[in-house]
Order: sequence, then C-alpha cells, then structure tokens
Amino acid sequence: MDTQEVLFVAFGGVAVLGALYAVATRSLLRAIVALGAFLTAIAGEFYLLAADFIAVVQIFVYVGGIVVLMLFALMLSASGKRHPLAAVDRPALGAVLAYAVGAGLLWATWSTELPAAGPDPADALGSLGRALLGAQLWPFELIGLILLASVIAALSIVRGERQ
Amino acid sequence: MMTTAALTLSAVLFAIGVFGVLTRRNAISLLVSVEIVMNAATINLVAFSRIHEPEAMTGQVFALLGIGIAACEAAVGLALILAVYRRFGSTDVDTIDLLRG
Amino acid sequence: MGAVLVAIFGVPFLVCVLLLVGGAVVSRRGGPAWERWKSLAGWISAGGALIALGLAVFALLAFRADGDIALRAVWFHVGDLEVPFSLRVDGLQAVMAVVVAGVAFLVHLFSIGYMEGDRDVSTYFAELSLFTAAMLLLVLSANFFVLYVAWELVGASSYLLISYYFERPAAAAAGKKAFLTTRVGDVGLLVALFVIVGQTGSFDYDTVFAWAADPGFAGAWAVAVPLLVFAGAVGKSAQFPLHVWLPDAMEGPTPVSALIHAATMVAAGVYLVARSYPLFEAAPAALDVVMYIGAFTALMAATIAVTQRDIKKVLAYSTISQLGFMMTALGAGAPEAGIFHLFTHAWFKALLFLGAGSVIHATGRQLVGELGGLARRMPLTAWTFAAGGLALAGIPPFAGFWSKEEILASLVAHHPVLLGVLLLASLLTAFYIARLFFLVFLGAESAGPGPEPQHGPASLHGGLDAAGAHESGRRMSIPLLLLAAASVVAGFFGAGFLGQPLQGFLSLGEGAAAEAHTVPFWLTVAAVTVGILGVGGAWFGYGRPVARTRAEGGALGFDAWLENSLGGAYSFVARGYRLDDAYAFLLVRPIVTVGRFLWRSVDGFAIDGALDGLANLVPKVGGLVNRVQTGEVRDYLAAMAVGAILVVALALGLFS
Amino acid sequence: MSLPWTFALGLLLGAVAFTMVGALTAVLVLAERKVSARIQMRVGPMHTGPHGMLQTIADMVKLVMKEDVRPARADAVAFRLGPLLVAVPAILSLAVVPFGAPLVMRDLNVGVLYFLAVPGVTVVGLLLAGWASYDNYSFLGGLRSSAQFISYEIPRSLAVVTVVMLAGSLSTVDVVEAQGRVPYVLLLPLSFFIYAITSLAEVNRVPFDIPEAESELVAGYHTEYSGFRWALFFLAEYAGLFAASAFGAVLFLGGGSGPLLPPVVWLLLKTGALVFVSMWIRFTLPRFRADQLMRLAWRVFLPLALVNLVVAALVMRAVA
Repeated sequence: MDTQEVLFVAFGGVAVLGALYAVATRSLLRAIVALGAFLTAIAGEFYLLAADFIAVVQIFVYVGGIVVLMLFALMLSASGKRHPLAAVDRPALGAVLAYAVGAGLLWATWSTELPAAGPDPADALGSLGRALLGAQLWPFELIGLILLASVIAALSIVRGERQ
Repeated sequence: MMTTAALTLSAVLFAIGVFGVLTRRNAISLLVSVEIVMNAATINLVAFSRIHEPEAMTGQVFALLGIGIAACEAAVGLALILAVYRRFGSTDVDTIDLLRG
Repeated sequence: MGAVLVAIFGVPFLVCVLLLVGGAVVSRRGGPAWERWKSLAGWISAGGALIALGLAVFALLAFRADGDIALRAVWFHVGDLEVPFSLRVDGLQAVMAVVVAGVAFLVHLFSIGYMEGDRDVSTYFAELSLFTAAMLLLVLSANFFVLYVAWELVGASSYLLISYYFERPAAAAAGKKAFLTTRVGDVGLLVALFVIVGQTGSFDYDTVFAWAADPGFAGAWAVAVPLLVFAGAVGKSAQFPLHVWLPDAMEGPTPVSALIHAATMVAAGVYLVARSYPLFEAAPAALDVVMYIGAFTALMAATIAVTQRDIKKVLAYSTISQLGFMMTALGAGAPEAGIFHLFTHAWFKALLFLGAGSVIHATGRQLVGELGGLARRMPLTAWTFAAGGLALAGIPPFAGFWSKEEILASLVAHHPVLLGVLLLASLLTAFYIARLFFLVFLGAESAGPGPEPQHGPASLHGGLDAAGAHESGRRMSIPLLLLAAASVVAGFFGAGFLGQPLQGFLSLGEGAAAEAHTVPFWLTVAAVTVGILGVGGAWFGYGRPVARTRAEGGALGFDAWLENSLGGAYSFVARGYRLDDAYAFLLVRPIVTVGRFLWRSVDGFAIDGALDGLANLVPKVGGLVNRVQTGEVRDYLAAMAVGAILVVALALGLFS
Repeated sequence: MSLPWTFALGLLLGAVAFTMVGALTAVLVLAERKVSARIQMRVGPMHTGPHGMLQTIADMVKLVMKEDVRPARADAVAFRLGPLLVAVPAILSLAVVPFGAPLVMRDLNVGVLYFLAVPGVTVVGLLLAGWASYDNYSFLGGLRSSAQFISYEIPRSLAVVTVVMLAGSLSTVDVVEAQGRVPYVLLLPLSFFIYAITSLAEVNRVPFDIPEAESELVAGYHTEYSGFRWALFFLAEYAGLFAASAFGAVLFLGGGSGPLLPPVVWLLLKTGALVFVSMWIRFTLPRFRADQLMRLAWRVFLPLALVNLVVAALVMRAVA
C-alpha cells in the first residue's frame, strides 16, 4: 500500500461515513454538514484519480455553492424551529432497494475485467481545456445555457411565489 | 486496481444515496441524498476517464458537466423547496400530495 | 365546335348550379322574393334546356355537313393511365342529343305549369336541369369513363327526382329502390370498364372498338365484356329481371316520369348497347342474350300492363315493354331499328305521360276506376293522348308503326318464334293502351268525391274531382301539342318508303347496315291487324257503352271477368309476376335476417359489448391505476429505483 | 515512508503551519493597532514588551485561557464546527502561495483556482456559526456574510481569470514566472482594482465589514463566541487578509521577483504593502450599508468585471 492508496482509502472512508451520516441523521443541519464532509472527501478522491481540476471545481461548486445554498434553504424554510428534525420513513423498503442497486453495481464492477488505467496525460489541464472548447464544445455551451436557465428559473420561482 | 476501488466506492455511495432518497421525508434531505447519488456517478466518470482515452478527457468533461447539472438542480430544487415551504408551511414531502390520484 | 359540345350539357349544368345557389340564397329571404324566384326558376330551367336543344340541333346539322365533331382533353392521370375528357358527335349521338334535349325542353315547359305552386320548385328544376345535363353528357361522351360518370350522375338525379316528394314514405322508398336496383346492373358495367381498361389501357370508344374488332378479342372476354355492359343496360333500361324499380319510380312527379322514366334515361341502356355495338357484334351469344331478354321483357311487361289500374303504372309497364322491343331489335342485329324505335318512342311515350300528368293535374286521381269521361272536359288532352296511344299501338301512320315494323322485320329471317312473341306483345300493347284511353276519357264521369287529396300538385287545387276537371293551361297544352305532332311525324324519319334516312344517318354496326331489312308486306298487314285487334278488343271490353254497364264491376267489369276466368294466373300477372315477392323472399329476407343477426349478435352483442366493456373497463382500470398516483414523491422515487434496478439487471444480462 | 510516519509528518506540518499562522496573526494584529494608532494620532499599545510588541501575545494567551462559553440552546456540533470551518480554509489557502523556491508547499497546477475555491468553504463555517449560536445577531451576521462573500466572489474570480488568461496557466509559480519584469498590475490595472476591492469584501474588512458591524449587529456571527473559538475567527480574519494580500502580490505584483533580495523577502514586502493599504482604508473610510454593499457587487463590480474580461480578451487577441 503506497501513500496514494492509503489516502484513497482514508478519503473513501470519510466519504462513506459522511454519506451514511447524511442519510441517517435526524438533524437536517448535520446532514448538510456531513454532506459537505462527504463532498470534500470526494474531491480528495478526484485528486487522487488524477483529476485535480475536477477536485477543485468540486470544492468550488459543491462545498462553496450547493452546500451553502442548502444551508440557506434550510435556514429560510425552518424559521422558528432551530433543530428541524427530518424523519426517516420506511427504512426497510429503502434498504432492500438500495441493497439491490448496490449489489447489482458491485457485482457488475467485480465481474468485469477492467483495462488498466493508462498513463495520465502530461498536460492534463491543457487536454481538459482543449476537450471543453473542442470536441465537447456543444455540451459545454449547453451546460452554460442550462445554468442560465436554471438561474432564471430559480429566481422566478422564488419571486413569483412572493407576489 | 484504483479503478475498481473507485467503482466499488461509487457503488456503495450510490446505494447509500438511494437509501436516503427512499427514506428521507424532508425535501432538503432528499436533495442531499440526490447529491450523494450524483457524486457516486461522477466518481465513475472520473475513474473511467483514466482507462478510456485519457488524452480525450471525455470522462472528466462529463464529470464537469455533471457538476454543472448538479448546481442547476440544486438551485432550482431549493427554489422549489422554498416556494413549497411558503405555500404549505413544511418541507416534508409526505404532506404534499396534491397529485394523489 | 368543341365548345358547342361542352355548352350542350354545360348550360343545363350551370342552370342547375344557379338554381341551387340562387334558391339557397333567396329562400332564406323568403316572402315575395322567394315566390318570384319560384315562378322564375322554371323559365330559367326551360331556357337552359332550350339553349341545349338549339345547340344539339346545331351540332346535328354541323355533323351532317362536316362529319364527326370531337373534343378531347386530358382529365387526369392515374399512374400510367391517362383518363381523357372527350366528347364527340356522330350520327347516333347527335340523334340522341336532339331527342334528349327536345324532350327535356318540352318536359321543362310542361313542368312549369304542372309544378306551379309547389313548395320548392327551385330545387325541382335544379334537379331536372342536372338530369338534363347528365343525360346530354352521357350521350355526348366519347369514352367509357365520361360515360360512366354521366351514367351515375343520371342515376343520382333520377334518385333525387323520384324521391322529390320525400315526405311520402312510398316516394322515398321508390327512390332508394330505383337507386339500388340499377346499382346491381351498374356493377356489371363497372366491372366491364375494369376489364376494358385493363385489356386496352384506354377508355376511348375508338380504341375499345378497335380492340373488339381485333380477331384476338374472341374468347372469354368477348362474351363476358358485352354481357357485363348489358348488365348495366338491363338495370338502367329496366329489363327483366331488374325492371322492378321502374313501376315504383312512378312515385315521382309525372313530368319526371315522362322525361326520365319514359323518354331518356331508361333509353340510356338501349343507347349503351347500341353505342358499344362493336363489342356485341364480336359475340353472337351475347347478342342472343340481349335479344331473348328483350323479347321476354316485352311480352311480360305487356301482360302486366293489361292488369294495371293506375295510369302511370300502365304506362310504366308499357315503357318496359317497349324497351324490350328495342333490346330485341338490338339483339337481332338491327340496332338501327332499335334506335329508331327509341327515337319514336321517346316522343309518344313522353306525350302519353304528359297527358297522364295533365289528367292527374286536373283531377288529382290516377286510378282508372276513379276516372272516366274526361274527353269532354279535356278534349285537347284526350286528342293528344289518343295520338300517342295510336303511335304506341302501331297504327299507321303514327310513329310507332314505322319503328315497330322495322323491329318485327329484323326478326323475320332468323327468329320466327320471337316474331310471334313480339306480335303477341304488340297485340297486348294495343289492347292495354286502348283500355287506358277508353277508361279515362270515355264513358261516364265517375261519381262521388275524389280520394283524399294526396300530396302533389292536385292537392294545391283543393282536391278536384273528375267533375271539376278542366283543361290544363297553355303551358301544359303546348308541349302536348308539340309532342303529338312529333308522334305523328317522327316515324317518317325512318320509314322504309322514304329510304330510311335516320338509319343511314346512324351508321351503326357494319354488318347490320349491310343487311338492310325490307319489310315484307305480310308483316305490315300482320302488324296493323294486330294493332287493330288490340284496340278492338279493348273497345269490346271497355269502350262500348254496353261494356261499361254490363257488370257490377262497372268500368272495370272486363277486368273482373278476366280475373275470374284466368284465376290465379291473373293475379300472378297483376302483381308483376310476383317478382317483387320473389326478391323479397330470395334476397331481401335473407339479407335482412343476416343483417338483423349481425346487428343483434355481432354489432349489438360482440362489438357494442366489447366497446361498452372497454368503456366501462377504462374507469375501473383507471380507478385501480389511480392508486398508483399517491402524489408522494418518494413513492415515485421508489418506482424509479426499481426501474433502475431492472435496467441494471438488463444491462448485466440477468434476464437473457 | 511508512504509513505512521506519513501521518506523523502530516500532523507535525499542520501544527507548524498553525503556529506560523498564529504568529502571523499576532504580528498583523500588532501592526494594525500600531497603524490605526498612527492614523488616529495615538501611539497604540506600549506597555507589554518594548513598544508593546508583546501585547498581542498576551492577548492570545488571555483568549486561550478564557472560559469556552456555549449558549444553552446552541447546536453543539455546528457551534464547534463553525470557527473551524472558517479558520481552516483560510490557513489552507496559504498552501499554494509561492514564497520562493524552498517555501512553496505545493505547486498545484490548479493553484489559482484552488485559491479561489478553498476560501469559499469559509461561508459554510460562517453560516454554521451564525445559525448554531441561536442568536438573531449571529444569524443575521452569518447570512449577510455569506451573501456578501458569494456576491463578491464572482467579480473577484472574473478579475483573476484575466490574469490566468494572460499567464496561460493556473499554477501560481507559472503566473509569477510569466510576469517577468512587467507585473500585471501595469497590464491589468482594472483587474487589480477589482481584485483589491473585492478581496476586502471577501475577508470582511472595512468598508465591507457589515457581517460583524459592531454598531448594528454587536459582532455578527461571532457574537456568542468566546475564548479560543473566538480567537479562531480572529485568526481566520488575519490569515485571510494575509492570504488575499499575498495572492494580490503574486497575481499582480510579480510575486517574489525583484532585484537583490531573495524572493521570500520581496513577496513579504509586497504583501505587507497591500496589508498596509487595507489597514489604511479601514481607518479612513466608513462602512457601507448592507443594501449598498450588495448593489455595489451586482450592479457595479459584476458588470465591470465582465467588461474587463471581454476587453482584456479582445486586447490579448489583438496583440497576439
């Protein structure tokens, strides 16, 4: 086990624990905080998977953006209740289905002979940039359009209700 | 080795996310669970990016796009949650069943 | 010149459109404008018919001077098949056009008076004009496709006119019966057209006839095609066994009967056979079928006519019988004789019908038992009717004599038996028409009040009885006089001693033209004798004052005597050989039974049941499925997860 | 290196970094007090140590010794997590500052982006702290702070993008190298201006200190904090100030490059100059109102940054 693998396992452990806590805790606030930890750990995994740009974007967008948004939503929607409790319902059904999904995925993963990871590109960042503005330009532009649309949508939803 | 580990992690996280989606009653919790699911998928993309044409970076590009989608989803979703909260005074999805047949 | 051909049928057609649109517009305004329009409609229509007549005469003369006139334009394409719109005038078609336009004009004129005050004259004249246009198109067409279109248009307008008094169930039923019965024959014609176009790739008369003249034409098609064409003619010309619609068609206004069901449309079948004579010439067997059916129809209808008590029914069966004569001539290889008879018959039968119309108009009655002695009150009608009757009976010098003689002559050489049959039919013809005349115009005026005024022209005059009858107005008498004149004169066009100008003009089938008939003197004597015998017999039975009083049966005493002496045979004949009953038993009842079965079991039970069941099932299933819609997001998410599991399973090949 | 050693080294480095940041904070606090005193015609702390130089050390010792008060109804986890999440990103963001050859902790090839992203986590901490305190002032402070942070992050990032475009790299070392003899402040003056102003807002410095505005919110999100946790906020603020200034020096002032002196010295000098300017501003200008603050971000700086970006891109294209 080299350092990278150790770190991978460590981040993975944090991620799994964070995710479990996030779905299991009765406190919404803690769920969101756990999600933040989970997301950060995932960012670490990205870094270890030679995707440092994705890792930083993960921090940027998820932790700096989405988690904050969630906290906002929580604080704006649970006025007066300082410790909003989120009940867990029908755990058996969820467990069965989740188990089925996870087992299927794991079985698929382990029963597939995966090719070895190739050497990481020398100029990874450059490759990513060229891909974004080259072969994948249309998806890239499209995501920009979707972001714009969702911003407008979010604004109009929140404003429209107010009036 | 690394790829299989990543995929395993992804599968576990995916299952956890699905569990959360199915059991949480609060809308924000649902969103949290969905984010877990999406991250599990993103791990897959990043991991596969290394074994499938690493130079093309397709997996990473799609991971980026996935993150972008997640941002959109969170923004709109949370806006909806706020709107719902204002209307129903709750973010518990079980109390909102206007569409009950 | 092509424009003239188009105008001949185009003018009446435009008149029809004008009357329909104008009627629709003006009738909404109602009031005086509507009344004025109604009185105008007949004149517009008659004017259109007059123009058509003038153009037809012009075309006839132009044809005599310059030969065939033709117009040809591409109508449309179907695949490789080019369907032309082509018209032409040759001898036969020119004569037909003049006859049709002429009778049509006179009938229009008569109708103005006859239909006066009717609820919707505008529509009546529109339909009449439509018929005129269609009939002219029929006789002017130069290919089978146009002919067929016109053929169906004629049938449709006939249906409309028969059912003109559609409030009367009998009239509506008669229209349907006419339409459906002729349709049986039309199918034959249609199939014939399929075969023709399939074999020749063309509808043109010339192409088709060239094909028929080809030696290769012999064989199955050679017999089948003319017989199929003849099937159409049988339907339209009311030949046995499809004649049953024509007596019922008398439910229509009497001028309509005169025009459509005596002079023109029913002659279309004869025209069709004559027109496609080259097809028949190639198949002697087909010609024999035509001949035998014609002869049988002639005799059968004549016997029935003797027993009928309704003026129009008598005339209807008379028409059938006369058409049988024509068919016989065609089948015997003398198309000129057949067309000659068609020509003369058109005038005198129209005359007879219009005379009957005049009587009905004046009295509101049409059963001979309720009429009598009208000669004094309606001398003009009586005299013209007599002229028509004599023409029909074949008394020289009236028109019918000349043409009937020609027909008989065509049988002399090869078909002596049929000659006898037709002579018998001629005897009966003279008998029944004389009977009709004696019963209606001679003897005592019938006593007692008339029947309940039916819907019809007479009802507008307050249900006149015979006593109040009076001569019809000038608008009705002028057509009668003109037709009477024609009934006298028409025969000379084809008379042997004048060199048969009409026949030469027609120039039909080559073989037939070569075989010029010279009428043997004995035949002339026989024909005239038969006619006189018939009239005399009728005088004996109905005309003598003694006869009219001799039995309790009154005027119809001789009928009663016949009925008594002939027993079941008489009623069998009187009921049209019970053909309607046979059809009802053989066709209608089974079809109705099957239909009712299908209605009740298949449609009512199976289909409706299935549909109702489905309809009931939907809300039930919906109610069940409805429960799936819990409105709870997490249930949907759970379903989605199940779906995801299935997809994963599929992707992993767990189900394969 | 075996696994335990790796962790041991990591812990050690963390401790060293924390200590260094603590020392840095002490220096900066002292400097601020001295600068403010000078601006306000005072002398500042004078008694502890020569010219009061040990005053901040004494204050820190006092803070650490103080009782850790936690409001009874506060959310324990969030309350504890808040200061940590504020302080740790601020310290972590220093990881990519290129102090010079031996002193770059990590030459990330996405260093610039890292610097923009990591402080963002601070917002989570601010919100948690404000929320967990169960106190209206704290709550409002947390919300305001995060709103302000998010708003100013956008023009700030856009300004930095121009630098990245010009340098052609996201690595801080490359950016410094790319500047060569001409610092970007000369090429991209507007970008520098935007960066400087928005950075003040990012670290909640006057005139953008609405979240902690003593006169209206008592002390904003850290009203309820005391002792060491409060010290963490304090530490985070000065660490953030230092990091922002250091990055300003790296991105626009040529980093450690300069004649004669070693790079570390040059960088510290330039950073110090920027820190001084911020202190200068702090004691010169009044603070904005909350609404003015947001309007400034969205209606002035965002359009300005966008125009700047487009113009810079066009000019670069034209020159190239």
